[in-house]
Amino acid sequence: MPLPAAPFARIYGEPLTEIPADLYIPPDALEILLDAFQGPLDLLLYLIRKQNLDVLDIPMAPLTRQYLEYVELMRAKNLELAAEYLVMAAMLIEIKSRMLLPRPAVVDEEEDPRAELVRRLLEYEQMKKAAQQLDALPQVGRDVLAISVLVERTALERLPEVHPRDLAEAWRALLFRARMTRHHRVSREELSVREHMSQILRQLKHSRVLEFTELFEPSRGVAVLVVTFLALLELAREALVDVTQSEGFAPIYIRIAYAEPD
Amino acid sequence: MPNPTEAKRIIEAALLSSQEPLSLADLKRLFEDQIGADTLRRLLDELREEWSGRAVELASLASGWRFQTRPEFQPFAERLNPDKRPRYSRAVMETLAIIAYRQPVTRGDVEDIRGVAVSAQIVQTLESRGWIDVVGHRDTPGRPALYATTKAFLDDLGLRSLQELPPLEEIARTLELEPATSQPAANEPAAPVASPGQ
Amino acid sequence: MPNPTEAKRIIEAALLSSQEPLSLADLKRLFEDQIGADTLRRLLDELREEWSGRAVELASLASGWRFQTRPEFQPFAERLNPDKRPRYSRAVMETLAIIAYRQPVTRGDVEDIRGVAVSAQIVQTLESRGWIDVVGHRDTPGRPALYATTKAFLDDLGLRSLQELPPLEEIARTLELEPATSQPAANEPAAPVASPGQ
Repeated sequence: MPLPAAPFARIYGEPLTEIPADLYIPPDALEILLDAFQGPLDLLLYLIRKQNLDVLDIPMAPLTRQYLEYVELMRAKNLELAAEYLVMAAMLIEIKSRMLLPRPAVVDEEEDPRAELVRRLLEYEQMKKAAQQLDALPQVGRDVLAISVLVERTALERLPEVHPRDLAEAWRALLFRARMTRHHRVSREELSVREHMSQILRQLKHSRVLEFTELFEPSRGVAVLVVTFLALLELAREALVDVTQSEGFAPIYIRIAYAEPD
Repeated sequence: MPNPTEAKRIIEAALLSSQEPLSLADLKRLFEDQIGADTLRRLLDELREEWSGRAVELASLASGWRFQTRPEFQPFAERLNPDKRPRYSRAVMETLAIIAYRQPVTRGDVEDIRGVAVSAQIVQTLESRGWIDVVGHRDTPGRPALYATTKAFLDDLGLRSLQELPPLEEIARTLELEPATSQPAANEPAAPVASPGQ
Repeated sequence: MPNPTEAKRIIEAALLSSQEPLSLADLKRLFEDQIGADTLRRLLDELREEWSGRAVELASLASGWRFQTRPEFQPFAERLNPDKRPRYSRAVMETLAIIAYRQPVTRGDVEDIRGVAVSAQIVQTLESRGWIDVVGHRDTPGRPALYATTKAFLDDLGLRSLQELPPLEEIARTLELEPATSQPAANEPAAPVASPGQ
């Protein structure tokens, strides 16, 4: 099965397709060539692919010869030969010699001396192609750029943000510490009353004395009227306001119990 | 040479992906000087117009053009990076909670509930924020100021009225403190009002 | 709570101003959990649609969403920044591929597959890029570190999960060797041998 010729290596980013068909390598190119191979498996794959050989059907004798010629070329050029190349040479020679030995007629296929080499070649070739495919994916920083627009920050003093639930949390912490649930149960209705207590006090702050009816805004509905009335009673109970009436059916006046002297 | 729409898309991408403002000279280089300064300026104006309704704007600065978020986006940016957000101390938050739920109250009331002294600074923090103010004085020795929460407090917390504060009954229930209240509370008057510190 | 259009503008600004992808959880925090995941996803889809004709796109990645330029914009980016973006060497890319497809693996595993020593520098290049990290140690002598790819690796390559990696080429499903018996005969039936890569 002929395999499509793929660029087997890149030199300085350029695909190296000009590898000579035979074993003659121009001396100047040899060093580059050695750099171009990732190792002995890569070199073996090149030799196999160059001759359109099926990895699964490696003729060991010529391949070993070719490989050793390469190694010899490298040695002659005094290139620093990585130990892996020599180990691979030894492995090839071993496989070749074992294949030349007479063997029993029935052979366990596991014992084919080439099997391990083929497994490694195929796995390496698969990963080599995967690496090329990964390299072809658009990469952030190389092929695409992440967007990062400046966040404009004002020079204003940053004030803490408070969420209503933070208040509830604070209250919860108080409860835990003081166990004051009995005295500080606050219902929604009561809260409304207390809100109106504050409002009445604010009104009195401005006018000191208010006529009873001035406190009420019938347009806001009966519920508000009732709550306002309850607020007034509570203010009186807590002695925060004085409620006075000179005689029956006379106007009722609300006065603040104590006013800060101006 | 790209048509005006394409050119605008390229300028947009260049400005969005650049950390620094881009000058007209930079933008010209983008098109290998095939587009003149006048055309570029017109395209930039159009681009700024296109971005006008958004939380990011195209700003023209001394050193060139750049995209930046509008000031209104800042609170959202801070939610994404909350570590930088200042927080109020527990003392401030508890004081605020007591004033919010129990108003009007004096500083003495707050101290009674918290069980510790409340510094003038805490009250002042809340006053200067505009969240509490003095609504009167209690007619007791010393005439202490009565504090209540303001409308600004409601606005800033996104509430329409105090009634929208988290209900406290539920808090008591989640703490399973309810049974402890039932017995002594039974003797109290029906009116669910109890003044603190009395 | 913002209306959908406002929400979309805020999401857009958040994504545009964040260099790292934002997760759904990040976006929820942006709205203080007032907008549900389904609504957010719909808004993100609309946003992606709005950006579809531009040189910048909204990408869905392993750790969330991020705006990035389309690859087609890169020639223009290079005109602005002419310095060549470095490519990783074959050694680095092969090491990365082995870690990506075979993870978790030790440096020794990578060396076995590549047939050469893998320098500490190669591993460090990938680690400092944030693309691989140590996820454990194999319980063998020396307790070698086990490497795996990170989310940043997927993000930076535009992937949502490892399943989106380019599929491995099946070089050969069955391994058939010429019988290795006495003669290099071609007529004998081929004996199947264990599949490669298993």
